[in-house]
Amino acid sequence: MYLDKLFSIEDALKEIKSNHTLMVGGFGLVGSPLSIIEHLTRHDISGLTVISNNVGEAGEGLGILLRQGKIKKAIGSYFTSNRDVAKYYNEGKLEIELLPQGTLSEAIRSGGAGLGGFYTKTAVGTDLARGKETKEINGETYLLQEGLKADVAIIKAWKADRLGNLVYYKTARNFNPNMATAANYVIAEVDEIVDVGELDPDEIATPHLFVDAIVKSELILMKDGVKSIGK
Amino acid sequence: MYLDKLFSIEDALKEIKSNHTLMVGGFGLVGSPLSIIEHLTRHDISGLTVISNNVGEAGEGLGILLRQGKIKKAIGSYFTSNRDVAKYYNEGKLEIELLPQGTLSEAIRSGGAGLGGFYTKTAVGTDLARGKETKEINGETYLLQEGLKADVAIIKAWKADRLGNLVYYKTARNFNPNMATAANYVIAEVDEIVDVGELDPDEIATPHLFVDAIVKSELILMKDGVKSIGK
Amino acid sequence: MGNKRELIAKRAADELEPYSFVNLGIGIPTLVANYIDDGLYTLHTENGLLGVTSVEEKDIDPLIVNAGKLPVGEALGASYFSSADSFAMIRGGHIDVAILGALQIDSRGRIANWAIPGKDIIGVGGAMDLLEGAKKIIITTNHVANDGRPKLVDECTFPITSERVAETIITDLAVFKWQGDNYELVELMGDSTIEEVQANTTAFYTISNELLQEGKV
Amino acid sequence: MGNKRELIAKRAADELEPYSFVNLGIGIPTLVANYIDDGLYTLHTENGLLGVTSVEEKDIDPLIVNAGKLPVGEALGASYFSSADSFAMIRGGHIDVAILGALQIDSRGRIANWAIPGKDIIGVGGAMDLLEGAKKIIITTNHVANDGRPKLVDECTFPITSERVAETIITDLAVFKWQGDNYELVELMGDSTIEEVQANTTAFYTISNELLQEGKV
Repeated sequence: MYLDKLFSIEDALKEIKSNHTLMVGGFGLVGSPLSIIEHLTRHDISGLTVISNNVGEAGEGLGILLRQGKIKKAIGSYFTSNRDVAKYYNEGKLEIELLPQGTLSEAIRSGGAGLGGFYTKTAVGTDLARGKETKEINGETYLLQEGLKADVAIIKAWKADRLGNLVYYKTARNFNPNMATAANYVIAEVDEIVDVGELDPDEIATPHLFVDAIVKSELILMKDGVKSIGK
Repeated sequence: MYLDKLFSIEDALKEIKSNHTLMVGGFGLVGSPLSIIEHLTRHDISGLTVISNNVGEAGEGLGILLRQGKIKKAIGSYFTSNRDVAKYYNEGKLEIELLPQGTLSEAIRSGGAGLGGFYTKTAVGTDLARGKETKEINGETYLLQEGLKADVAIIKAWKADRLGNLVYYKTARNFNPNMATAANYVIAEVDEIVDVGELDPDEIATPHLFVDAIVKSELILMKDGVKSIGK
Repeated sequence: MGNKRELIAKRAADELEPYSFVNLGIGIPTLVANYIDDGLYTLHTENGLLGVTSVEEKDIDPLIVNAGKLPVGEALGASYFSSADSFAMIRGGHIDVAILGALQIDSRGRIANWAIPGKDIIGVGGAMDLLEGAKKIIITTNHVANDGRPKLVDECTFPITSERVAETIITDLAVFKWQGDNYELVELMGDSTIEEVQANTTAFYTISNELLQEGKV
Repeated sequence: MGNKRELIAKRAADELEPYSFVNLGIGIPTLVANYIDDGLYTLHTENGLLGVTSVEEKDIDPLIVNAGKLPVGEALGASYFSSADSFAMIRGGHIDVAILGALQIDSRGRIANWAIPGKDIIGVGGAMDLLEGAKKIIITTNHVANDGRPKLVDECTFPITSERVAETIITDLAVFKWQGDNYELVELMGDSTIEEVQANTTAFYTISNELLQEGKV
């Protein structure tokens, strides 16, 4: 009687189009939707703006999309570990918007919460405050950060029920619940799908109204690297 | 080896002083720290600014503190159901700051998150926008709401471990987790205290760093009203 | 009287798209729940529950209430969240429809439903957030106030709740839809007549071609 | 070299008040964990865990990592949360101490620890938020850079991380405390001498009366 949101990765990916703004969950590879990203590398899509803490690693995860020339702009907090990012940036092939990590995650939350933006003290007086409006509030200087939104978010969760309620696993949670709120279309890659009613209503981290499609993981992060778990 | 945060209500109340700003959790009586409020009625404290969705009901909960003349100002979203509020306000005995409910809870979250404030479209063009700064962001008008903070928050949770980690029960959650983040001293009234390690780390709604004192409920809301459960 | 309210609620239920997320206000909107299929719609209450159902007296849990502080039940697949998270859902555009009551509706599509000057109503609750954030607004109300005065007026004399236009108005006499610049009368309720609507409405509105062609004017 | 780093970490651990909430940065700060008692301090990592412990190789869970993306363990009473919630804790003043590394520290108490002009470091991570939000900042660093140049300089030539002053600086040579207007040299580390400190520091600082009285100058 309910809308079944379980899709194949390929079917869900039809929502991602060239020139889209894409939010991608994960802190490095931890909590990153590795299977969806892997499928994306096989698609002829370009001009993406990617909002993600990192751009994967060099030649790994989102790093592959970068090498394929699919990413036009990256908005995130830490690109140092993927050396390609600096290379592409220096060659003028990639635009970068660097935000403090807390400003990044708060901007995503803010976009999802229908706010125009917020005032933070973080980065005031630094190079990352360039071009940002500032304001005195109760004698202290804050800078304005506008909310971020995306066309599509691809996120990773641990378990979903078929309605799309999600729970996360340990530090694989990170940006995922925030991104789930801030995109027009949300695809959640999950390791396990359970019956509706199995997740405790007090423990659901992402209520199903935020989620448009659930897909099953094909790749997972193990102690010794990323492994395929078949379909 | 850890700091035991379990206090008697009377001991925890020593942190509340005249002229304090006090956050009080609950939506009506649901999820309200009824036992702490009851003890507060016996203390000689005045000039309180209370941040709470309602001011209890006439002669119930916070409504008693109002009748005792302890409340100088109320910041909340819905005072209609306690008729005393309008009476005290009309007689000039009570200041009122009325905020839309979403602006109220977001302002509390914002205060707890160290933000100066946020831009919301809610209330733009209405009487509740009076005196508020507005700003155009991406062609739309938003108004600025500053964050709210308190000296002390008194909240209600379902279970706590002795470190102060909290989980909430159903719609008794409401403002409580937000208020837990926004006060200098946080007292959580709980129905059940469990051993450290019993609460699943992925399901803790309020991590213990937010909580200063845990007290045990003496009054709880039953189907047929508020009942004493003894000590 | 009860019958009229039920009629309005039933008509409002017909407006809902399957699988939508719906917030019901206090009063007539609450009755809409009686006319929708639990599996097809998900009800949200802004105090922090997605997946509201009705509850039988014997199953009442005093800690599960809706925004009107009335006991409700928990649907299969329901979830609970904080007030800040709940209003993030609302303002963020994640609620498809809010069905609300109104004291006045004016020619510009604006609603007044939170305060009456001179009356001791000091409360706004979630009304402004819902009017701002829900993708679609349906107003359900008696066509005239208790004192017989029109509720659809040229300009609200009560404080407005939002500058945002309410897309659909359903009263015991008629259904109006906002057409970009003004309301259009698109339907007569029960056996009401255009004359009745005209006599009890001071707001500007147009009449749909369909109604004109049906010769109801 | 390792010994110097351990010495700095051990000294930083002595600065911590029992029961405090501590965030450890990458590098020397991470080593501080080896010198504190799990039960007395609670470690926070900004990617979303309160209650970090060390983990043995056999118990590694690849989905439990710290901000340096290194495997960590989960303490009794730990909790996980989203990035937005984690930085709300930080900015909201709920973290008592952040122990961080630095590229430069200047006479005004400002830290540079996120970027080197001309080098391909395009990342800031949580450094600015921690410097802004933590109640107290302890900087642990080698006294001079790898090329032998002073790290404590009159004015940062690298981009600063915050305008906020770092209260305590612990190097392999000395400990400095901010005194409202400037740093004061309060302690010599190991067998270092005032002369060594002077030769390797271009930042302005005063010397504590205690050290002066001890005749170390």
